[in-house]
Amino acid sequence: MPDPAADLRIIGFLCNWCSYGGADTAGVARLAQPTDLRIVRVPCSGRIDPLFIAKAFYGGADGVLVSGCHPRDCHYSEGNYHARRRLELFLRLLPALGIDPGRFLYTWVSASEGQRWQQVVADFTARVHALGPMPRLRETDLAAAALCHPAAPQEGA
Amino acid sequence: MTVLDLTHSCDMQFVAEVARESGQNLTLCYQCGNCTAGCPFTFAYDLPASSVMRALQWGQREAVLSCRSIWICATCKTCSTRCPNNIDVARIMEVLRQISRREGYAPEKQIKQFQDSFLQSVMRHGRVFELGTMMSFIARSRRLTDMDLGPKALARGKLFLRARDIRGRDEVERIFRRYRESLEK
Amino acid sequence: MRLGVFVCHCGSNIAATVDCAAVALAARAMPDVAFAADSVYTCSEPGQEAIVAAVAEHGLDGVVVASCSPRMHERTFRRTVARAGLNPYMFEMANIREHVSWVGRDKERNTAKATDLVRMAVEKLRRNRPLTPREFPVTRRVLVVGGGVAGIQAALDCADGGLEVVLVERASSIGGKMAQLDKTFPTVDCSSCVLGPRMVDVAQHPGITLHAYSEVASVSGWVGNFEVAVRRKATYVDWSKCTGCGECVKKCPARDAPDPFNAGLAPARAINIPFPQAIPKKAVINPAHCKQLTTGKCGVCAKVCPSGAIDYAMTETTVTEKVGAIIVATGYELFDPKVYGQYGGGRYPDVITSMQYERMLSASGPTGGHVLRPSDGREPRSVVFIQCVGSRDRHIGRPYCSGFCCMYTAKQAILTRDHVPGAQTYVFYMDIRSPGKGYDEFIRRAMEEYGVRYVRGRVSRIFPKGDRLVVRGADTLMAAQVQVEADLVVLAVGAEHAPGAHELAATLRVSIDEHGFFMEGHPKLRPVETNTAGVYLAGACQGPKDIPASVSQASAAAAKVLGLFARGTLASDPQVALVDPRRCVGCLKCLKTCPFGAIREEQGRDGAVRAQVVETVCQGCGVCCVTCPQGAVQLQHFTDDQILAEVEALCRIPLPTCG
Amino acid sequence: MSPRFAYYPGCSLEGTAQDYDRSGRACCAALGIELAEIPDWSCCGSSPAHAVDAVLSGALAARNLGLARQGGFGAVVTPCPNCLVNLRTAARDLDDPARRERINALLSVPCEGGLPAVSLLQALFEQAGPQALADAVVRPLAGLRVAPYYGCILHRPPGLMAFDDPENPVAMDALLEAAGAEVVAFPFKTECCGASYGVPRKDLVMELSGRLLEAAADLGADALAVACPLCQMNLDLRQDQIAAARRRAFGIPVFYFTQLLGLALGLDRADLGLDRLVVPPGGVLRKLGTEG
Ligand SMILES: Cc1cc2nc3c(=O)[nH]c(=O)nc-3n(C[C@H](O)[C@H](O)[C@H](O)COP(=O)(O)OP(=O)(O)OC[C@H]3O[C@@H](n4cnc5c(N)ncnc54)[C@H](O)[C@@H]3O)c2cc1C
Ligand SMILES: Cc1cc2nc3c(=O)[nH]c(=O)nc-3n(C[C@H](O)[C@H](O)[C@H](O)COP(=O)(O)OP(=O)(O)OC[C@H]3O[C@@H](n4cnc5c(N)ncnc54)[C@H](O)[C@@H]3O)c2cc1C
Ligand code: SF4
Ligand code: SF4
Ligand code: SF4
Ligand code: SF4
Ligand code: SF4
Ligand code: SF4
Ligand code: SF4
Ligand code: SF4
Repeated sequence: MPDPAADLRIIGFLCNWCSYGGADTAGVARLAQPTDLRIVRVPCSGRIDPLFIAKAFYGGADGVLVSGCHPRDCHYSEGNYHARRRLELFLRLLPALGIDPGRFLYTWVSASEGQRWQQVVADFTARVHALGPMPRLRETDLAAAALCHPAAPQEGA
Repeated sequence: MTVLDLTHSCDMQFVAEVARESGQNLTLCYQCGNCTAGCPFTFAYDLPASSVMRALQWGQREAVLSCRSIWICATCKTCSTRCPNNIDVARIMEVLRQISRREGYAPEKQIKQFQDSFLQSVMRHGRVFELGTMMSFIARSRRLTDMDLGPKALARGKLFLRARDIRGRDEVERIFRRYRESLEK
Repeated sequence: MRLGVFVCHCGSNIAATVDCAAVALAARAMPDVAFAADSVYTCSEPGQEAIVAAVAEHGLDGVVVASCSPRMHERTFRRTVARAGLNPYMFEMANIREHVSWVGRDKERNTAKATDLVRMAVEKLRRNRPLTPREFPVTRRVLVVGGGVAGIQAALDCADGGLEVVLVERASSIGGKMAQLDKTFPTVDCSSCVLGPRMVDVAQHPGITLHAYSEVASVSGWVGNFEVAVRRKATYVDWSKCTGCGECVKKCPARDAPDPFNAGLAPARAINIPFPQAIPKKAVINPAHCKQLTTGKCGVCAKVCPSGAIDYAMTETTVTEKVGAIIVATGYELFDPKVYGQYGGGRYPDVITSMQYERMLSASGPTGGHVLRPSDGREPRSVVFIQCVGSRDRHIGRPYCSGFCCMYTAKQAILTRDHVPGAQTYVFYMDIRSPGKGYDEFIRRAMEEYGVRYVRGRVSRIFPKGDRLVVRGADTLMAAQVQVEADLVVLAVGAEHAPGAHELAATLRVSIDEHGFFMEGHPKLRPVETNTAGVYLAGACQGPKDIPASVSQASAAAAKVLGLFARGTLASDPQVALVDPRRCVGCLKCLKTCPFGAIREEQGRDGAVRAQVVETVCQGCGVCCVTCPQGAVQLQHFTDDQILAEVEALCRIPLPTCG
Repeated sequence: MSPRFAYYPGCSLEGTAQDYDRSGRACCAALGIELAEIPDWSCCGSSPAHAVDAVLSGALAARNLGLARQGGFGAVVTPCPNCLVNLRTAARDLDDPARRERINALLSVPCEGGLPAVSLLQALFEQAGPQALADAVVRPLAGLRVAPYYGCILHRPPGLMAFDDPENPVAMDALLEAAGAEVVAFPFKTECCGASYGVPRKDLVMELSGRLLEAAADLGADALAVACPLCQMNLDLRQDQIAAARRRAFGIPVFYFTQLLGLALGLDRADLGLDRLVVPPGGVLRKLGTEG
């Protein structure tokens, strides 16, 4: 009997229109996936504050996956462009926060791409397992994480 | 015709073996018949290519391994080029031929004898010695063939009477030797 | 707060791989949970009644249902909790079917995951607040994009229902593919006799504004109030003057323009009216082929036009239309068989497409309804049809079935026998798909009464032999390689997405599937809706469809629009952003990032500038929330607190409150 | 700057197809394509090897790729389609670490990776091309009706060969046209001739090559142009056998396409090996105004 504790903590932030739908499509097609991932539904990838991700890591998440609509397909026209800009900046900051960038993935999956979703989950889960559980972060790292808030001076600078 | 007992005659291990060795997904075949339609050798086959595919899907090991078609197939790749499901049918035919040979089937004796003669020549000389291959084939098959061609070819300088070994002859022979050893392992 | 949790079995859909009772048991230990139970079919009537009863009995303030995707039943259960007397937003769903039971194989792990998802939902619900939608007025006009049979039907149904309709058609006439057809299955009645009068109705209906030779350039706004820019391409003919007399066409010396209406069977003039029944029946100049426009030397049409309609200086214009809903009916495109080199790939003149054959059969087509070989104009004695060309073929990236080609092939084979008595017809097929009413009988008639010879197998190649063509295929039922000598070969080409579908989808902010067809909201429950409120689908733009299915869907889409407009107002989604005036410092970063212009600058009584969200304009994307340095603007129902509560519910370590 | 290629003739080109070898080398030399024969090359295994085992076949071909790599070449040219398939397959396998390991286990000198291999036709088409050829033609093949026959595997499978159109190849057509010939729309350009079954199952070759000769004859072709030693042997050396089996006389000479190009380029007759053709080409040569 496998140990349920063997699942790592992977948190997914998915936009409601594309990727959440893609995950549903994968479900409807019964495309088997590892069980580690738990999904937080948000209206748009543009709603995702990098701080959510930093806090998730601080809270002990072993991996964080963000998935939104393909670049030109955003339900809200341009929310995913905002997301991309913020998250790319965030990705560059990860090492400074003491977080292996391999634990974070930002990708696009549309509502019809059930198979792609299955692949993304399988690949990312394997990647996180290869890295093992997340070492505990210090409060100072989190303070540094606050710097990656889009309203902080870095953005646009 | 007897009733084909699908419950007991379906050898799924065989299906898995062919799938693994060929790297092809056999369930993709939906029996459109394109391979049969395009194959230049269908006229000489006992099982058309699409029937080989179907029998294979049903794990009909004996029927597939003992058929002549898998030996006659010339790997012309017409089937693979046109299969709407991107199945490399020619590769499957090749794998079946290899398994069939391994397991001692040879419904097309002369084709096998010719292949053996050819490879023996390569092993001995490093390159094919055409006349030697022919002589060896005649010896194996006890069939005199193409006696009309010899003089024509000779007259035009297309045939050498003596083999010329390459320097790396031993290296080539060792390839064969190591291959045989790997089979024994 | 007192919360109730209901864990659904969905029959065995969930219960087979999730221990639902264990999830409910675990939920009972979660904070504020006053009641938790498992339930066999939560969305069924007894399932919903159990929720209503539990709310009353246990005095619940909110409900979590752990079941299928919220995309499936969130609305259903919001109505349920409303019936129980709660605010519909005091409800959360945990998706333990699509995201757990259907994708995980290990029951123990699935159960742990389902429990986590319930914990997340509970933590979020603890922070939910009642929300109330606002009413806003709608523009009771509808835009129909595409004037094929589906668009025509949708436009007429909407207009007959009392709505104003704007119909935008890319070509110079409405009618779509159906206008090109000779006769239609399964009745074999004349296509233009059926469609023609409907097209005239469109032209004459006072409620319909037709923009032909036009395209949708951009769309802004939202359900109830869209603003659409329609680009009217330059026709070089003033349509208000053109009477469609056709004098110009007769005299035009440029005779090598492409003629899409005749599927390339014959060339057209540079100035053209596509067919006699065109609506509108107006001339259009093809600027790439007109001698006047390319070389400046001609001007014949301007000289002969009795109405002085020709205008070589015309440029495109844009008109703006305000509408409350949009129906997409842009249809499909036919597969180009040139990629099949083995079928001649365009090299053999007597290998034609089904649409070319349709034009050949049509009395108004270039051959006047005579079946003649393009190569030598001879009547064929033997016609071979090949099905599934460009369909059900992964090799060329078209794995899907085009749905209508089996049927139209049977139709064309039958018509061949009518047009060329004594001609022999063959059909190579893999499967025959004829599930409609009277459809299979139709196929049988082709075989039994008309003697069409069906061969079960794909064709591998076609090659010329003398002036005939040899079609080499297989009859898999005989396990034989077969060949047929043909005078004419007709390729039953499949359907692919309409050109420009990707761009239109991006403009309308709706999704398309992997093959470029528009995505419906739900394949069973919302087949004519999209996931964008106020945008509907009709006809083959959603996937290959024959005429009966296209028309049904068009009427369904029209009914949806009529339903949407039934009351003069719509309720706005209350999941919108809200500015906390106490925290806002008036930097207006949010105003700059909002993609919908939903944020206004407001001067408060204290004179300070602050941001304010216009509730009916805000689409609830949440982009502004991440931008605000003060955390002053929050998306209701998706606040920072709520999202972080979900994250925290998953974490081993409590989250600090920094940032 | 002439590109320098490793040249892998393959066994037939030392035997029955010496005329292909000589005419091919001569054309390349005339068009500025430099070929250097791989020293001490060995047989690629041809079709019998892959009938037996993929790794054995891979190793036999890989030995030659290894030698070419040692010689510092960037690509291999081979006139024989069968060799080409084996070399290309081996090159692909050598780029896959797992398969490379299995192949190297059979080799005395391991081969660390693949090397691109192209057919002589592809080299002539891409390195020289129809225009350069047309410019160099001194004696156009005017009035000669040629049926171009590519054989089954020269362009197949398309994923592996990645050259020209697998259903309607045109490279040879273009070169022959550039040489001034009238190219017949030959419908069986890629149909199989019966391959190596001439010896063990002659009936197969009689049927398949028979169909080809009949089609060429029905189209009024003066000659066939081929790019494969096996095709040439089946159609030329066995033409009498086929004529007997099908009770129809053909008398159609079967040239290597390089022989025809060589004629147009005015190359030395001794280099073209026309005297090695079994079906006498005299009539055709007379038609060209150059006695045979
Ligand atoms: C050879 C053949 C024979 C057939 N025979 C039959 C038959 O006998 N019976 C039957 O039931 N079905 C038949 N069909 C199927 C039939 O054609 C379709 O069911 C029908 O045309 C679908 O209608 P539609 O309005 O959805 O699409 P279409 O007919 O494709 O109409 C779409 C319209 O939208 C326009 N458009 C596209 N994009 C845009 C844009 N971006 N902006 C503005 N306008 C745009 C197009 O110009 C076109 O006018 C046949 C199909 C073929 C190919
Ligand atoms: C075994 C099976 C499996 C299926 N699986 C699927 C599937 O997986 N997916 C899918 O899409 N489709 C499936 N279907 C098809 C599906 O059942 C039908 O598409 C669907 O039920 C049609 O819905 P309906 O409302 O038109 O008719 P029905 O479901 O038949 O409903 C008609 C209703 O009207 C009532 N009624 C009848 N006469 C009268 C009367 N005179 N007065 C008052 N009431 C009356 C009946 O009692 C009934 O409740 C399946 C069908 C079968 C048989
Ligand atoms: S062509 Fe492909 S799909 Fe068709 S029968 Fe052959 S193997 Fe099956
Ligand atoms: S590869 Fe074999 S089976 Fe396929 S078409 Fe050629 S001869 Fe037939
Ligand atoms: S609520 Fe969803 S999961 Fe439960 S029975 Fe209904 S459809 Fe199934
Ligand atoms: S443009 Fe003039 S000539 Fe042409 S159809 Fe219109 S009215 Fe007639
Ligand atoms: S001006 Fe152009 S459209 Fe008019 S008649 Fe001349 S070529 Fe035709
Ligand atoms: S409808 Fe018939 S012809 Fe068309 S793709 Fe489907 S099966 Fe093939
Ligand atoms: S970004 Fe925040 S602080 Fe700035 S105006 Fe908008 S709500 Fe106010
Ligand atoms: S959530 Fe914010 S950014 Fe999005 S539409 Fe509303 S106000 Fe604009």
